[in-house]
This record gives sequence, C-alpha cells and structure tokens, in this order.
Amino acid sequence: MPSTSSTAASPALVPIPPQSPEWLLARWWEMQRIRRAEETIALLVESGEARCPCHLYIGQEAIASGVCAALTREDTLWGGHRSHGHYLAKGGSLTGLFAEVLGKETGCSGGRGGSMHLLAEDVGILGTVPIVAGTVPLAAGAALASKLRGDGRVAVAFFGDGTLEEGHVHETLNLAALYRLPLVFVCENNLYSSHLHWEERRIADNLDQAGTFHSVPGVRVDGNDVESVYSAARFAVGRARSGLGPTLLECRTFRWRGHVGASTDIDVGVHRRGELTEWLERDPIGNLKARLHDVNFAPHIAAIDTEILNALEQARQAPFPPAGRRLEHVFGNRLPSLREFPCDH
Amino acid sequence: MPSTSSTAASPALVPIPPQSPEWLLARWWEMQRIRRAEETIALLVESGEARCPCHLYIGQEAIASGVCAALTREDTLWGGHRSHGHYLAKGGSLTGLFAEVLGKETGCSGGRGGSMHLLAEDVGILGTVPIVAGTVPLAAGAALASKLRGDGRVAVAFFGDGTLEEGHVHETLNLAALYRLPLVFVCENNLYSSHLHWEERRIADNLDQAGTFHSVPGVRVDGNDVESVYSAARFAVGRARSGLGPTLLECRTFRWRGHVGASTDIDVGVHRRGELTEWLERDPIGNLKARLHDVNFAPHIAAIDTEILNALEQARQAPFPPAGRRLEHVFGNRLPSLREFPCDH
Amino acid sequence: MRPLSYGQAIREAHAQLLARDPRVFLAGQGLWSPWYAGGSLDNLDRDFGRDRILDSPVSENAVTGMCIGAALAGMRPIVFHPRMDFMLLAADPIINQAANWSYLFAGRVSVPIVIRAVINRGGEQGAQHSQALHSLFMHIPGLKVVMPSAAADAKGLLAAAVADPNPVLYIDDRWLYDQTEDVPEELYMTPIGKAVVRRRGSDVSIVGISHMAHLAIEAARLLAADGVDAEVIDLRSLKPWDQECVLDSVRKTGRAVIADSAWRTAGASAELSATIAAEAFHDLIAPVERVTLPDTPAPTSRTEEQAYYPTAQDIVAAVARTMNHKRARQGAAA
Amino acid sequence: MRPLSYGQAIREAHAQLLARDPRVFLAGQGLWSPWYAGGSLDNLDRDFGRDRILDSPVSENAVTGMCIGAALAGMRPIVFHPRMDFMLLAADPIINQAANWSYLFAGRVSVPIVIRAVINRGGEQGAQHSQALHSLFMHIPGLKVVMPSAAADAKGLLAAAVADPNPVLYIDDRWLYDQTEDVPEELYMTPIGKAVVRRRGSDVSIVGISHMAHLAIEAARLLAADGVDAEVIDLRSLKPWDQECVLDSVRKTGRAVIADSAWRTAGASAELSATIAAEAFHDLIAPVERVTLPDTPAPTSRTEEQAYYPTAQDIVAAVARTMNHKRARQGAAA
Ligand SMILES: Cc1ncc(C[n+]2csc(CCOP(=O)(O)OP(=O)(O)O)c2C)c(N)n1
Ligand SMILES: Cc1ncc(C[n+]2csc(CCOP(=O)(O)OP(=O)(O)O)c2C)c(N)n1
Ligand SMILES: [Mg+2]
Ligand SMILES: [Mg+2]
Repeated sequence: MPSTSSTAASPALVPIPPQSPEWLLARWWEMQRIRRAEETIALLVESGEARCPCHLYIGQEAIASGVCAALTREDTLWGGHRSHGHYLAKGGSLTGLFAEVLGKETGCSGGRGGSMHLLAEDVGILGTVPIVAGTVPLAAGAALASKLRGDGRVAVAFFGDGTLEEGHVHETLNLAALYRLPLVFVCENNLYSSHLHWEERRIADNLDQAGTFHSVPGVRVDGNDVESVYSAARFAVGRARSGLGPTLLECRTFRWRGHVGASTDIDVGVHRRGELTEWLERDPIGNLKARLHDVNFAPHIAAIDTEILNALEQARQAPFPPAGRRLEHVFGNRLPSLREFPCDH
Repeated sequence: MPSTSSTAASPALVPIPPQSPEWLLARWWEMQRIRRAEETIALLVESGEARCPCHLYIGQEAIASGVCAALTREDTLWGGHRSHGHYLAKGGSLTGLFAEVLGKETGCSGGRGGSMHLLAEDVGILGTVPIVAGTVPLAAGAALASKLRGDGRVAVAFFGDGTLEEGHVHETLNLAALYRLPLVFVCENNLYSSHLHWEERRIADNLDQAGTFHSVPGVRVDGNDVESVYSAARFAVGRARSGLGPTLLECRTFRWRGHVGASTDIDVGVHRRGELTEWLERDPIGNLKARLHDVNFAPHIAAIDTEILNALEQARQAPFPPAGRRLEHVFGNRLPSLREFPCDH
Repeated sequence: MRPLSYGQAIREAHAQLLARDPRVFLAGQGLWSPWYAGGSLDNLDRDFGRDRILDSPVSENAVTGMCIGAALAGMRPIVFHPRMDFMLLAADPIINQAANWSYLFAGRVSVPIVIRAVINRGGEQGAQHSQALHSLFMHIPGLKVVMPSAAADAKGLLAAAVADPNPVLYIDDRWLYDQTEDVPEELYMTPIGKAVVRRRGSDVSIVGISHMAHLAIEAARLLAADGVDAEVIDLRSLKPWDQECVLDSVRKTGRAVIADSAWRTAGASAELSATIAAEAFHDLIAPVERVTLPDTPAPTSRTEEQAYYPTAQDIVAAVARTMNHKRARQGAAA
Repeated sequence: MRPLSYGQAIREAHAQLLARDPRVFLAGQGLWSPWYAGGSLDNLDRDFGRDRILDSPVSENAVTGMCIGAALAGMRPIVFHPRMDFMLLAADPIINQAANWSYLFAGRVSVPIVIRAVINRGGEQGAQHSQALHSLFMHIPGLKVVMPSAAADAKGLLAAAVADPNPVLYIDDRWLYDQTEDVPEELYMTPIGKAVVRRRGSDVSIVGISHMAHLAIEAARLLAADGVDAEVIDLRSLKPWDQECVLDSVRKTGRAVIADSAWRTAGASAELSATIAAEAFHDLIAPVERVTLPDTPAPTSRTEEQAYYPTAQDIVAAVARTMNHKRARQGAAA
C-alpha cells in the first residue's frame, strides 16, 4: 500500500512535493518520541505502576504525526481511547501524560481521567474519551463554532475503523456536509475493533467511502507512511480552512499490541491472522529512518530517551490528588458569561 | 419519473411482465380503499371525533399496495407514524383501524395506541410506532428470527426519507448485510420530513444509495406507479427469500396533506414549493384508473364506500375501553416458555 | 412589566439572549417551523438568521453532541428537543459526555450548554409521545435540571441556564404555554436551585414540580374552602433542588405532599420524599404523600388519558390522607 | 450441587438455556472474545455456533433493537452489553420500544427479551466506564430489573428472565464474578421480585443491592462484634422489588439502611427509602439511612477511586447513626 489513492467519489489529491530531510527528521523525532512514550507506559502497565486501562498506539504513529503536521496550534483535536499519540503529536506535555496515566495531580486531566481521558486545551486538544464515537459529533461542534465565529480553525476527529459502526458517526457526516463544517474525519483503520477483524463486522473493505452517501469525500491513504498521511491531511485541512467543508481520511494501519494493555494479542488469547509479522515490516518509524541515510540517529535517540526518563521521573515525583477534594469539579465554575444580568426579579 | 432505474451499485432489476388487468384492478381497489379510509379519517380529525394525531398517507398509496402485493401473509411488516396505508395493504382490519383512531376498545391496538401505533399480528403487522426509525432495527430482528428458524419469511420496514437521518438506520443496514437478513428496506421518499424539504437536510438527492457503503443494494423507483413498485418489491423480496440478503427501495412520492392532521400544508403555514400541483397530476390512483379503460368503476367505488361506512359505523358503536383497567398490560402475561422449570431451589 | 404567556416569555428570552451574546445559537428540530415549538421559538430564524438558528435533520444524538462540542469550543448553544421522548436518542452525549466533562478534566473545561426538552403530552398521543423523563436526568451528577412553571421563571431560568458554565436541562411542558403573568421586559436571571413559595400556609406543604405547581395552587384553593391551610412550593429547579425551602416548610407544617406528573418509582418524588422523611423525621406528623402518574405508559383513548394524569383533586385527596393521619396519631406527635 | 463462581453460574445458565430452547440466542459485543465478558460467556460460540452467538459490531442501538424485533417475532434473545455505560446508546430501543410494546398493544404482543448489562467499575477506568445506571431503568414502567448478588441466583434469575414474557434487564457486577457458592446443576428459576433474607437480626435492617449485599453481610459481622444484631436482605430484584420482605423486616427492627453502590439522588435508594418511610411510618425509630456513591462521576486515580466506592465500614457507620438516633429518641418511639 505504498501509494495514496483517492476513491471514485473523492477529488484528486493535490500532489505535495517531497518533503525536506529536516521535515522528515522532525516527523521521525515525533514518532520515535510517541513510540518510546508508549513503550514506557507499557512497562508501567506491566509492572502495575500504571493501573488505568492503556490502549497503546504503537504501529500507528505516522497517522498522528502526519495529520498534526498539517495543523496549527489553534486547530482542535478530538480523540478516543487510543489517543496518547494524538495528544503528543498535537503538543500535549509528556510529563502531563505520564502523570495522568499514573493518576497524579499534575496529570493533564488532574488525575481524574487516566490514559483514556486526555486534555490539553492550550494546544487545542479539547478531549479524548473512550466511549466509542463519543467525540466525533463534538468535533463537529468545534468546527461549527469556528464556522460561526469565522476564526479559521479546523477541527480534527480521530477514530478507529470500529467507530464507523456507531450510527451517530453517520449522522455527523451528514451534518458536517450540510453545514460545510471545517472538519476532518481521520479514520485509523487498523483492521480490528477489539478482537474482531473487519470481515467479522462488515461486508466490504471500503471505509474511505463512509461519507460518500452524505457527500463527504473520502481519501484512502497508507497510514504507515507519514508523508502520504501528511499530504492527504494537508489536502483535507486546506479544504476545511477554505470553506469547502469536511473530508474523510481512511488511514490504513495496524496496531502492534493488544487492544488494551501492554501485551501482544497472542498473549491474551486473541489470535490475529499472522498479519503482525507482515505489518512489523511496514514499521512507519523504521522505514522512515532507513530513508534518512545521512542522519546520525544515536544522539537523537539518546535525547528522546532522556526527555522521556526526565518526564517520567517528574510524573513519579508528583503527588496524588489531595484527599478530601473528590467532590469538586462535578460542576465547573468558570465565570458565567452573562454575569452582568440582574439576578432574580 | 416513469421508469424504474437501478443505481450504479445495485443489481439490474429482473423485468417483470406487465400485470394483468385483474391484478391492476385489485391494486386500484386496494389503493382506492386506502384513500377513502384516509379521507374518512381526515373528516373525523376535522370534526374532532378523532383526537389522536393522524399522519395521512394520501398520495403515497401505490407504495404500500405495490410492496404488499409482493408479500405473503406470513411476512412481517413494520412501520412508523404514517402507516394506515401499510396496515390496510397488508390486510389489517378496516374497522380495527377506525376503532383505534377513535380510541375504542375494539381498535386494532385495544384503544391503547391510536393512529400512530397499529398492530395486526395475524397478518404479520408486528407494529407501527411513531418514534422515527424505531421499528427499523426491529424489522431486522424479525428477519433474523426468520433466518435462524429458516421459516422463509421476509420482513419489510417502511420508513420515510427523514428517517435515514437517524444513525441507527445505518447501523441496521450494516447488520442486515452482515447477517444476510431477509429484509427489505422501503424508503418512501416524499421529499419532506415534517416541514423541511430534503435540500434543507442533505446535500445530495441519492437516498437509493443509503445502503451502498454497507453493501445493501438500492433501487430507485417511481413510488406513484404501483407496477414499478411491485416489480422492485418482487425483486427485493425474491432476493431476501432466497437468502441473498437485504435490499433498499427508494420510492419517490409526495404526500398531499400536511405532515400531520387533515389540512394541506398551506393551511398550517408551511409553504411547500408549489410541488403539490405537479404531484396531484401524478396521482397513483387516478393514473391507474385511466389505464383501465374497460372497467366500470362506479360499482367498485360504491362497494368501497359502503365497506368504509359500515366499518366506521361499527367503530363508532364500539365502546371505549372499560374504566378501571388502565393499569393492565404494562407487563404481558403470555405464558412463559420455560414454565416447566422448577421454581426456586 | 407586561403580561406575557409562558410560551412568549421563552421566545423573548431566546431573542434577548441571541441579541446580547453572539456565542448563543440554537440547534434542533422544528426551529424553522411555524408550529413545531408551540410558538415558543417563532421567527427566531427570521430575526437572527438561519446560521444561528439551525433546524436540524432528525439526528438527535449527533446534533446534541455537536452542540456539546460547540460549548466546549466557547459557544453558548441551546439544543432543542421538541419532545423529551426523542431526547432518549441523545442519552449518550448528555449522560456520558456533557455531564462528565468538567469532572473528568478537573474543571479545566466545562460544558456551557442548555439542553431544552419539551414535555408534550395529552391529545391521545400515547406512550412514545408523552413522557416526562426529568427524573432520569436528575439522577446524573454533572447535570442541572430546571423546570419552570410560570412565565417569569421561564424567562429568568433560561437566561440563568445560558449563563451557567454547566450543562443545564431546561424542561418545559406544553400544558404551560398559555399561563400568563407579568414578565419584566429586560433580561434577568432566576437563580437555579431556588424554589419559591407560591402560597403560605400552616397545615401541609405541597411541593409542585412544573405544571403540578399550578394544580397545587388550585388544590390549595379547594382545601382552603375545607378549612385546610396549605403552603404551596413551586420547586422550579429539580437539580439542585431547594432542600432548605422545602424542609423549612415541612418542619413548620409537619405534612408534605409531592406532586409530580411523572412516574412514581425511583423518580423525583421519591427523592424529595426520602429526603424529607429523613431530614424532617421528627417533625413529620404523617407519611409524605406522592401524587404522580401511575407506573404505566401513557394511554391514548380519551377516557383512559383523562384518568391517567393527576389532577388538583388528587392532590386534595392526598392532603386529606395526611390530615386524617394526624388525627389518628395526634398523641404521638413529637 | 457443586460450588460455582458467579461468572461460571452465568455461563452455565446460558449454556443450559441455549441447549434447551432453540429460540434462545445471544447478540452483543465481546461474545467471541476470550476475555471480554470476564469468563461469563466463554466458548458459547464454540458450543452453540456463531449463528446463535452473534458478536456484533459496535452498534448498541441497532443490535438492541434487532433483538427486540426478534423477541416480537417469537425468539428469546439475550442482548449483551459488556458495560452499562455503552447501553445508554440503546436507551431509545429499551425505553421507547421494549418497555412500551405490551401496553401499547393491550397485551396482544409482548417482548420476551433479556437485556444483560454489566457494571464494570474500578481499575481506574473513570467516568465513562464505571457507571451503575440501574436506577434509570427502575423508573420505567414495562421493564423488570434484576440484580443477583450470588452465584445461585445469577443462574436462577437468568432462567427466570428468559422465561418471562417481558423485557428484563439483567444487571451483574464484575466485582461479583468470583463469588462462589453451591449451585444446583439442573436449570431452575429464581423468582423475579423476591428478595431473600441473608441474615436474621433484630436491631436494624440492611438492604443490599447487588454487590452491596455482600458488604452488608460483612458489615453485619462487624456489627455483631459490637453487639448490634443486623438483619441483611439481598434485594435481588429491583423492579418489582419485594416490598413485603423489606417492610416486614423494618417493621420488626425499626431501623433501615439501604446500601446501593450507585448515585444517591433519585436512585433506587431513594425509592426504597421513601417507601419504607411512608409504609413503616409508625415503626421507624430512626430515619432511613442511605449508603451510596457520592453524587459525582467515578474518578480514576487510585486514592480517589478507593474513597469513592462505599465499603462495609460505611454501612457500619450508617447503622451506628440509626442506633444512636434510637438512644436520642427512645422515649418518643411509637
Ligand atoms: C459506545 C462504546 N461501545 C463499546 C465500547 C468498547 N470498545 C472500546 S474500544 C472498542 C473498539 C474500537 O475499535 P476502533 O474504533 O477500530 O479503534 P481501535 O481500538 O482499533 O483503535 C470497543 C468496541 C466503547 N468503549 N464504547
Ligand atoms: C426520534 C424522533 N425524532 C423526531 C420525531 C418527530 N417526527 C415525527 S415524523 C417526523 C418526520 C419524519 O419524516 P419522514 O421519515 O420523511 O416521514 P414522513 O413524515 O415524510 O412520512 C419527525 C421529525 C419523532 N417522531 N421521533
Ligand atoms: Mg480499529
Ligand atoms: Mg418524508
């Protein structure tokens, strides 16, 4: 699946010139950092130091990296249960992630969310939550807000192949087309929804066409090739930003670990179809690295590892949320916008 | 829209030889009976004798008639808020309908449902209820039951164009394809969902393709031509019965009255786009009648009117549900299937 | 001040909020229809444009979710469900998403959305078009629930709901739309969580929720003729509800009747009843009475429908039971 | 009889029901997974075929609706929601459809479906993966709700639920799966609507719902050491609930504590508390106590999570409050 192909219904991709070695190295750095963070979390899970359910992104890094490279800091990002990679690629703090996974007060969600609920509003991450498809309509809302305000922001919804089985994703596709929302649907098709292969859930392998009925053009792309992902994302983001409405990207990929936790599926009794061996060869990071012959990676690898160790150390040192404040934040207390009204009558 | 056209994704229609004059007369009879029943209900609504909300089927009769002509008594039918026509075409009792609309004990739903909730389990009408899309997954369930039992029955879900905006209809399309259910989706596209024209709700006029993504073939048909509807329905029912799975029929039509009640839309302040005049000329009943030159319709018309008057009279005479039994039937008391089990331990 | 109907008051509140705050917008079904919202939203699309007044496809889940996302992105959406029954399709965005967001993220974001749901019953509509489901949402942490019964509160609570940084369910009942009273012209807020005493009395406290507050007043009038002096509280907010106001009243009268035109089991009336029974344990002279729907779906047939909905007479009968109880137990009162 | 765990008992009941009645089938998420259902459905697909054990797409609404339709068409489906949180997406088919059908059609059809939902909490899963939402469904006429706490009842209530001609919500809690007791080998039914007294006592009645029934027993043991003799009732069925059993007990002891690991406001504990306070008005020596979750979503962090869930100690403390109350009011007791 080396090339980006557009579907019948989708407009042709604007070809994007090959990226500079610096750009590619930046992507490698980002992806390597995500992978090392995930591997670190895997160890924390295995040792029991992290207890919340963790759905690792290993193998899919090129999608987060390629899409986020096409975004500005102000653009909003929405995700699901498998969103560590989205969070890091969009600029979420590494120690905030580790601290959150460890349940610490300094976590990006204040220790209230764990791995499955991440927030970094300062870099446009308005929420990743694990109810499948939960944030897809929310992303449309952020896009609608941008459209109403004319603020030029784009909203991106990341979700998996299984998520397209939830009906309200289809409702959202229609709303997005109808209101011409500046929205990009990023479907990360890793072929599985939990233990089920796509053939156990659908008849056709055509997720790029999920929006066709609703007039949302779709693009299928090799999700393990960061340049292809970036090229498709630039196209989609460009359409969104210039008022042409939503686009759906189907990024083909594979997760290397089990649905949840640190093990590979085989460990937990789900026998996938021997695809893993094949997909390990399509390693988005290794393959990119192989292309960058001239780079001496050793210092980069060391720098990333150091950053990770420091961030982890910081997270470990951080306190758990203080006792006795468990009842806080059920309701928010941001100032009411209309506080100047006279109260009662 | 005189000809039946299949969409790109759908298999070609098997041409069906022109129907005999007897067959056509039978359809005319059925449609005329539905229309007269609806006109009668319109008068009951206007006079205040009927008080429940009534959504009239006038203008769409060819769809119920054409589809039900392709069904056996054992096949199951599911509908929505606008289902008087479905109920009558499938063989529901006329006096049962009138009595139900008047809230009588002898109504087809025992006076508990009114116009929007009809049942005639003896002729396979397992329920029509007004939550939009509510019965679409239920129809899939009846189809699944038939598949598991191998009883050869087909299930038909009638619903409107607006109903395709509910996500779980798309979920159901996928389930139906995945399990190869003996199910026919009949979308009656009357261009409006309540006061909204389809262009206010969607980008493209392509409802026949609603199932394409899920591999459910679609057929677009002139819903005001009973032969075309029948031909498409025979095709779809044939596919279902022979184990080939679901089909979606988009039947193009128009309702002559307002969304609810007896008036035309103009009376209630919704100005549709002058389409009514155009659609009145496509009267499914008048046009069929015009083709049957040799028939003397006067006695038929009189017979239908007599039947209607008698049925109405019977319904009027019937008692309201007896007081003091309001609390009954919250739970059913059909005998438990496993009653032979020893109770407790 | 001029007399406005409840429906007009809602419409005016919307118009003033839309005029005042560019972040406010509406989405939902029936917004471009001349009759769908019973006059409570007439011509807002004409006055504020169809970009801000979105009459939506029949997609309750995604439309509600979209409004939640817009709220998180800084807007002040009002999502409209012309019938509460339909809103069940949006249970996931409301309960799993909107209600949890503030807590999940330790208050770093919140969801300033108003979810308006109409109880639209009667008229032989039957089981799927009559439900009053406020109790379900009362159970959920992170949601506020208001149920104004009077025109002025209908206006003031809508403004308060829009101003609140949290998800607020605003529940109105079509049977209230013609209730008319003086309503201030300018925009103002009725505080969420505060009940109001509609009639002072000393013998029994009748707490009415939404439309039942009116029937409670009517019942109090009937009772006065019989020499029973009832205090009537219009609860106005269901979550948080005004425990202080209700308990003060019951501690004074020693008797309580909760009137809620919704199902009885595990409903709002159960919560009020349980709380009163525990908190005013020593003051109660008689068991708390609940006047509710029977635990059955709504029928259609007119005779059955009439008998289904509780009346002022039912409240009078419940009060009578509490008064009779007094006599039987006079000596034992604390 | 042989000892079986709760999870094994559920699995056995399914297998026997599937073997006995060709109308029984399963649909839902995780049915072909080795771990999704925590062992309670292991290998049913192998034993009964994937035609009858449908591991479904992530489409809660349509899958539930499909099972309702199959029930109407004569089957006996069990639809499985591996987490109750996800089932909110099926609120429409459950509440608008399944619950109403019998009433709407005057009993001419009914919906013999079992809707199984798992409370799957703890483990730092947080707000969207921990909810115990049984109270929402308890509020709805036309639904039955069972919540077994013991292995034998887990089996017997599943059989009773499948045999019942009505929609039954069968709610189990993953924290119960390792509870082990003797379970008969043959299939049998535990009656829906009947509670069971797990321990006889005279000082206070503790009513435990689902997992809380075990904590109630533990609490009773601790209390016995303090000289307090608690009666423990395992409610087993939430709707209908066994008023007779509970009221008989409270009339005897004069004190009641309801233990429900769910939210407090307008929940099951409110209904029980309100009913007891009204029906045992003269017998109560102290206010009914409720031991519940606080009205907040579930946190994740371990420290917060530990403090979130009620414990046997919380029940003991609640009992102590009712006992102390006695002393304060001894003279006034009826
Ligand atoms: C509404 C809902 N239903 C079911 C689940 C359980 N669940 C969690 S992840 C998942 C699979 C999702 O698959 P996909 O969207 O392909 O994402 P992936 O895990 O492959 O990244 C499921 C079914 C859930 N979290 N929410
Ligand atoms: C879940 C739900 N949402 C909204 C409604 C209100 N409603 C009743 S009929 C209708 C329009 C349906 O349009 P369509 O499916 O095209 O059927 P038609 O009325 O044209 O026959 C709507 C929105 C409803 N009954 N149920
Ligand atoms: Mg996947
Ligand atoms: Mg229509």
